[in-house]
Amino acid sequence: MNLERLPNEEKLTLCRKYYLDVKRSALGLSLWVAVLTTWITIYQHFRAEWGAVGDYLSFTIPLGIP
Amino acid sequence: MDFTSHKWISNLLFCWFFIGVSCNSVEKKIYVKLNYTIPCVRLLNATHQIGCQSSNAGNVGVLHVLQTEENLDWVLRSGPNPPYMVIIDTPLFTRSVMMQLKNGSSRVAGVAVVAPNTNPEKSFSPHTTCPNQNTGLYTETYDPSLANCNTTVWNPLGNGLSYEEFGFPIFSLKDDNDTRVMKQCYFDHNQAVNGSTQYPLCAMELFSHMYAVTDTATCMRRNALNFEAEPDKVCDPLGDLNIWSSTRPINNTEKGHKKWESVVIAAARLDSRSFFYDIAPGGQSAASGFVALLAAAHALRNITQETPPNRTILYTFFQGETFDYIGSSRMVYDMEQNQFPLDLDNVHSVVEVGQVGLRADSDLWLHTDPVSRKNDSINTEVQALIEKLRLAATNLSVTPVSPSFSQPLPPSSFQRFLRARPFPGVVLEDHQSQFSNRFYQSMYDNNEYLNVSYPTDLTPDQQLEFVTDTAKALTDVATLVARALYMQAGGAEDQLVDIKADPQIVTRMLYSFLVRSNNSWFQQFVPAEHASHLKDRPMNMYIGPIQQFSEPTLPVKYLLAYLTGSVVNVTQENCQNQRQDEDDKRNKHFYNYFWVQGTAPPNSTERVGFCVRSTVRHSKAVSPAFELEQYTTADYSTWTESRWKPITGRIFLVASHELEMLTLAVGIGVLLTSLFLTYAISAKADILFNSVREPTNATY
Amino acid sequence: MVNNIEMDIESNMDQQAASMATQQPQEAGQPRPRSRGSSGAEGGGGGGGGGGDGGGDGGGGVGDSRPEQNGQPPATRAPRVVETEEDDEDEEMTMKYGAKHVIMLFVPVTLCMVVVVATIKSVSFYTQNDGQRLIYTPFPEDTDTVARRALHSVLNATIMITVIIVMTVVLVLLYKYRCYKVIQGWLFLSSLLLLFFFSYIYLKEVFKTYNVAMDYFTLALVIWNFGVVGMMCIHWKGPLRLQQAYLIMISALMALVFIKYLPEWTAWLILAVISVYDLLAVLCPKGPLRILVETAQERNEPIFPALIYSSTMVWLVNMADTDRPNRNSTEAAPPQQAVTSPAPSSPSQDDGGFTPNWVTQQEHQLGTLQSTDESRREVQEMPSARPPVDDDDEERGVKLGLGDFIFYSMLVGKASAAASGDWNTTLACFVAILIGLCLTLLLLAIFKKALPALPISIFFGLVFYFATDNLVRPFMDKLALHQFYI
Amino acid sequence: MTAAVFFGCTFIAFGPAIALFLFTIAREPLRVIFLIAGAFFWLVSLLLSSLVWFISVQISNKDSAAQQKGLLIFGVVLSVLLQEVFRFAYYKLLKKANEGLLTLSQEETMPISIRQLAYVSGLGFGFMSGAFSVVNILADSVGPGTIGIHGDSQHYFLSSAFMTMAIILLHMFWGVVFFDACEKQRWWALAAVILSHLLVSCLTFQNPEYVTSLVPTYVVLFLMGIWAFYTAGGSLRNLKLCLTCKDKDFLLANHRQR
Repeated sequence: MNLERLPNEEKLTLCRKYYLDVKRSALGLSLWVAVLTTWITIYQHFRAEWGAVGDYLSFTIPLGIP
Repeated sequence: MDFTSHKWISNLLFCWFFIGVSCNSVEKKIYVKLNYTIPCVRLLNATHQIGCQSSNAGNVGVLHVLQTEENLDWVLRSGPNPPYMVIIDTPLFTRSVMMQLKNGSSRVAGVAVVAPNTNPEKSFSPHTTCPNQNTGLYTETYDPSLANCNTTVWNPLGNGLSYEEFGFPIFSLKDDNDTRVMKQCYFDHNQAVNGSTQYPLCAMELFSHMYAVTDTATCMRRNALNFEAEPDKVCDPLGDLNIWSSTRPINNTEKGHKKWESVVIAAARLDSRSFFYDIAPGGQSAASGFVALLAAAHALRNITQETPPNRTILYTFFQGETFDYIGSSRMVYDMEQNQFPLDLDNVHSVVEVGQVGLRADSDLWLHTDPVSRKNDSINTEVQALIEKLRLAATNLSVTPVSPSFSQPLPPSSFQRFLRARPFPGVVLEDHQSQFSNRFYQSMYDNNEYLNVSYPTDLTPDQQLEFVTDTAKALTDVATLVARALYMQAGGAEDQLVDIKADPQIVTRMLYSFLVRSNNSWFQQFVPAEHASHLKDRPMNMYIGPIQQFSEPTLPVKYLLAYLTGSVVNVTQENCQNQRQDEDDKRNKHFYNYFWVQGTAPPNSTERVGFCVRSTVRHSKAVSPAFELEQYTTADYSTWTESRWKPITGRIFLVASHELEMLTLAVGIGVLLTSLFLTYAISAKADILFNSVREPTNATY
Repeated sequence: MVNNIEMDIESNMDQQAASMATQQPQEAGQPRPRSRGSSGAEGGGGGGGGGGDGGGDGGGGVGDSRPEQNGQPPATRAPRVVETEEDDEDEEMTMKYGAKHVIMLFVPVTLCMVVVVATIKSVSFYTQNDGQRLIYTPFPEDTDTVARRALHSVLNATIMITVIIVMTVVLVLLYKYRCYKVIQGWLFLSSLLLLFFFSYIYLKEVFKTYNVAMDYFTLALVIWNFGVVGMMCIHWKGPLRLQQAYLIMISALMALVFIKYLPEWTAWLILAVISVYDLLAVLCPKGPLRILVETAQERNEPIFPALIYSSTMVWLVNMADTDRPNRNSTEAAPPQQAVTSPAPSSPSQDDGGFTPNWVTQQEHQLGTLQSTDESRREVQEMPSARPPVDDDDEERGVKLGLGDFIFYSMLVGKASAAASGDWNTTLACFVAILIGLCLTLLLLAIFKKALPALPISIFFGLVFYFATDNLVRPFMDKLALHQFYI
Repeated sequence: MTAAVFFGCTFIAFGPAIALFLFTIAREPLRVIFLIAGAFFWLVSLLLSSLVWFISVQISNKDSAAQQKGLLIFGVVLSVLLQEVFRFAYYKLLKKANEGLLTLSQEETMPISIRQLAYVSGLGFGFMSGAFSVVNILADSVGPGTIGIHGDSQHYFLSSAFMTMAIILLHMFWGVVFFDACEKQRWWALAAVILSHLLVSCLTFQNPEYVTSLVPTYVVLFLMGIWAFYTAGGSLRNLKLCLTCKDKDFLLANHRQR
């Protein structure tokens, strides 16, 4: 689709649509990054204290480190 | 120079290049591998972990030979290049030194103890002062005054090092070529000349990374989590086999109570341990006991077949007694659960042979339990037993003596039986109160300590036959035990005179267990497939995890069969199928048939095997805690051994931090200048190289 | 896994059609006597070979690659940025342009090898032999005598090769009788397996090596994202670089699985035998791969995406494209329509430096090199299903089957794992394989016939592996000992 | 820790080579191919020489150290000669390839000049030679230890790195001079290249004393550098122009010719 032949306002709506998408995906990304980092820090820090629960949660359990 | 900051990068790089790098020539220029490395390994129980641990990529430390205890200051405070790998000679391997090192552990990368070739004069016992505390009979509930060794401290010399937890690896090095190279390297490079050391310094790296952490419950749970995948297991329960046999055949397939069967248990322990993993000679603490009992069993073989007494004598050899009575607690548990061919009602009385190897004079102490003797019937039975022991000692150089009435039993398997219900019983020991064994559960409790030593000019086979004094003393004990057992089983007194232990057998056994098991006598009565397990070094009595057999277990089994069983004329095929002949279905319940190698007749090399029929059986010696899966119980032993990455050690030189940084700086400098130069030249290439002849865009 | 680089006959014919069409305007424009030496420049790319699934990796779907030919001669092309220098002296175009395609193959092959060697060197799981083996190689190699071990490896290799042949034949039959759904499903499943299960194992081993604690949630998230994006990129459309990255990753994972589970001698034998099979399957007329390729060309359908690494975009994701004649989308989405047979000659050709004029001129000069004239002529009469190609937004790249990647990295991986960790052997095998690839592309450019990518490289690789491991390593070791330099 | 030694030595050994590769070769696909082909030729020459050495070691008795050392020296000399033979073979191949290219494409200019080929093949030879001699040493330098426990000198890694850098640059210069000598049939120049290569290799025989082996090597490197500079068409005047940056106009005038 080449953009030249499009009327201006249609171009505008397109830009607006895209911009909205970009904003939403940026928001999603930052959200996910926040969730992940907090969860990973909590998990790495408290895995030992959680004991059995920590072990059941863990996909790989480090050897030799509590 | 601080190693930790670069730890991560070098770990990553280290893995990149280390995997699979075999010994190419450059590596031989850098590293000297230690080949005789005995590590201290991690053991866990219901509450905590003991032993040593190294980091995942091994601990690296600059070598430092400790001269005196004050010299520790160099390691813990003033030394310029921590962390240190401390080399200790045996006299300095004490609790005070080790606890100081333990507390300064950020500056200590590891410890290497140089084991001397001869036993030290000073006593050394890494065990606790009150062995198997709270797991025997005397718990708070049983009798508060006797609990926790309140009345008698059995092992006062014990410094409890074996039960400490260390954050760095501790290796034992034999005083051989490796140790000389290490010390030479230290004196060449690390010798602090007027307080300062210059690079390169001699360093050592020890790998002994243990997988299990915290306690048994955690590591068993993590085992289960890995869907029982064998290679991913983190720790293994300690366990092995109890060996038992009876003078009268007992139906082994029917478990539970046997009517009209009354049994006198003759017990001894089979295992021992030390601070380090692979050495546990256990001369006095284990071998003296079970050798005496084996000799007694041999002495009673003929008499019990000709004039069998009305009660049966049950010879039991318990494994894992060092780790909270694993074997005996399991046999009592099996008896209670009717998993054993007998049950507790069948047991009449117990005679246990403890540490009997170091009798300074002719005294042999008969320990009994004061609490159960408060019951009159038990007390009379015990009195009778003591009387029989005294009678058995006539014209023997052994005089049985009773310690004070109120003294509790020493750590012995009999305690586990008493914990189930009161039995009459005696524990024979060579000490009145504290152990006479100055090296209790240590690497020095060996043949030299029991002075099982031979004149130098004897060949190994002559040494096998040479009867040492220890052997004579032990033979008397064995004879006493045999006679007492015969009388206790209801045998007539007039037979006593011809019950006599054979000193020749005793000395051969001592030689085989404490000096070299791979000898002509032992090879005889061992099946061919087991012959390869016999070693040319003293036996390692450590019980080890359940998958491996502890070294003494099978030899004792075949020796007991050979000493108490009889040679039968059965073909190899039948013998190995546990039957007298093709249609014999009954005998396999009562007897056990072993096809053994036998000896080679003088003219040929081929060994002529033969079949030995005996009542020797084995039963599982794994703590009931692992059957019940109660890993935090206090009733049963919960000891597990961690698994570990391959254990190695190596020595090498370490360059100075400044030289390394200089190399890096020069490298970066060279890179930057060459980048700049190349950019400049390639930018100006056409001017530099524009000779008229060839107008090409040669870049250089 | 069959790989071949084949001068796509049909694409040539299609080429002819296209060039015929474009010829006229050219005549009008006073044709410049321009010819382009095919020279050493290697256009075209390896192709074929399928990144079969983990188990029966016989997904020998042939994706032959054809010499990349531009849709039309550059001169009349719309101004478009060509990576090579812009100067319009096109006499150097061929050499540089051909070489660019070779480099476009070197980079992914090198990346795949680097990933495999880095993993082998750091994650010890892939080098330790804990007894598990693929069901195709049931015979253990830890036997006592050497003869028995050799026998076992031979048996393993024959079983493995028969499995591959059977899989290829099945694929050919499926393809011949147009059951594309089955093939599509099969490839879908194999990439699913690769992207989810093998990456799961890979991550598990990496975490274990570096002793890292990882929980199931993060892991699930990571693997889900990795897998889904991978499936989208491979089976649907996605950014080119991402698709290429995914194809490299699944090849590396596949190679690692082979390195882990194939015993050593069996692995070397399989490499040798697979190269020979590859040669036969492509060159002799009844070879399964050849039949597959020919039927693909007749039906004018691109090869299945999961089997081909393409250095340029076969299609372009342009969301905004609504009103344009969706020729681009039809050709943009051949992969979904399973109906389009994996004919290698998708209409948008990329001549990789061999402009139609050049091709026609070659024809006259060297005579028709392709198979037979009759088949070409009757195809030309066929009304061309699509209008002459006037695609201007992507340039045909070089194609190489995933099988090549897998077996190249397997060889280098095995070399770095087995040769007692000697980096020289790995280096030697790496250079040998690159040179083999170069030669294969050169031969392709010269013969313009379907050539398998495996034999030359693997032959060089094997020769260099055994020579370096046994001869050079002791020599260099001694030199390093005395610090002599040659 | 010795991660620093690893990176330091890698940068020293391969710094110039990486820089040259990045700035002059990476952008040209054709040069990359010829670089790898050069590396391949060096590899084949090494293969042959180690085969001969291997056979000679098998037939000799392995325990006499002196004989083994002698064989090693023979191996080194043989491999140096084989490298030069293969350089010549590579030259011949490139010439034939270029002619083939010319006849095929009837163009007057070749896409890549002989001088560039010389430079690229020299760098290919150097890369491979440097990599083969130092990559295992670098792999060992990652470990915590350094050389010296058996009394070897402590500067093993550093000297190896500098030696490798010299060898790589020398191979490049030899390539340029060698190809130029072949072009102009100046056989004495050819002999000079072979002799200097032999000289450098023989210098490394007395290697535990690094000064007496590294310094002469760098002198040879410097001389070869100058010679290559002149054969590559450079001259003192150009150099002066370049350094005094009065070359703006000169550059433009020259552009059209490129």
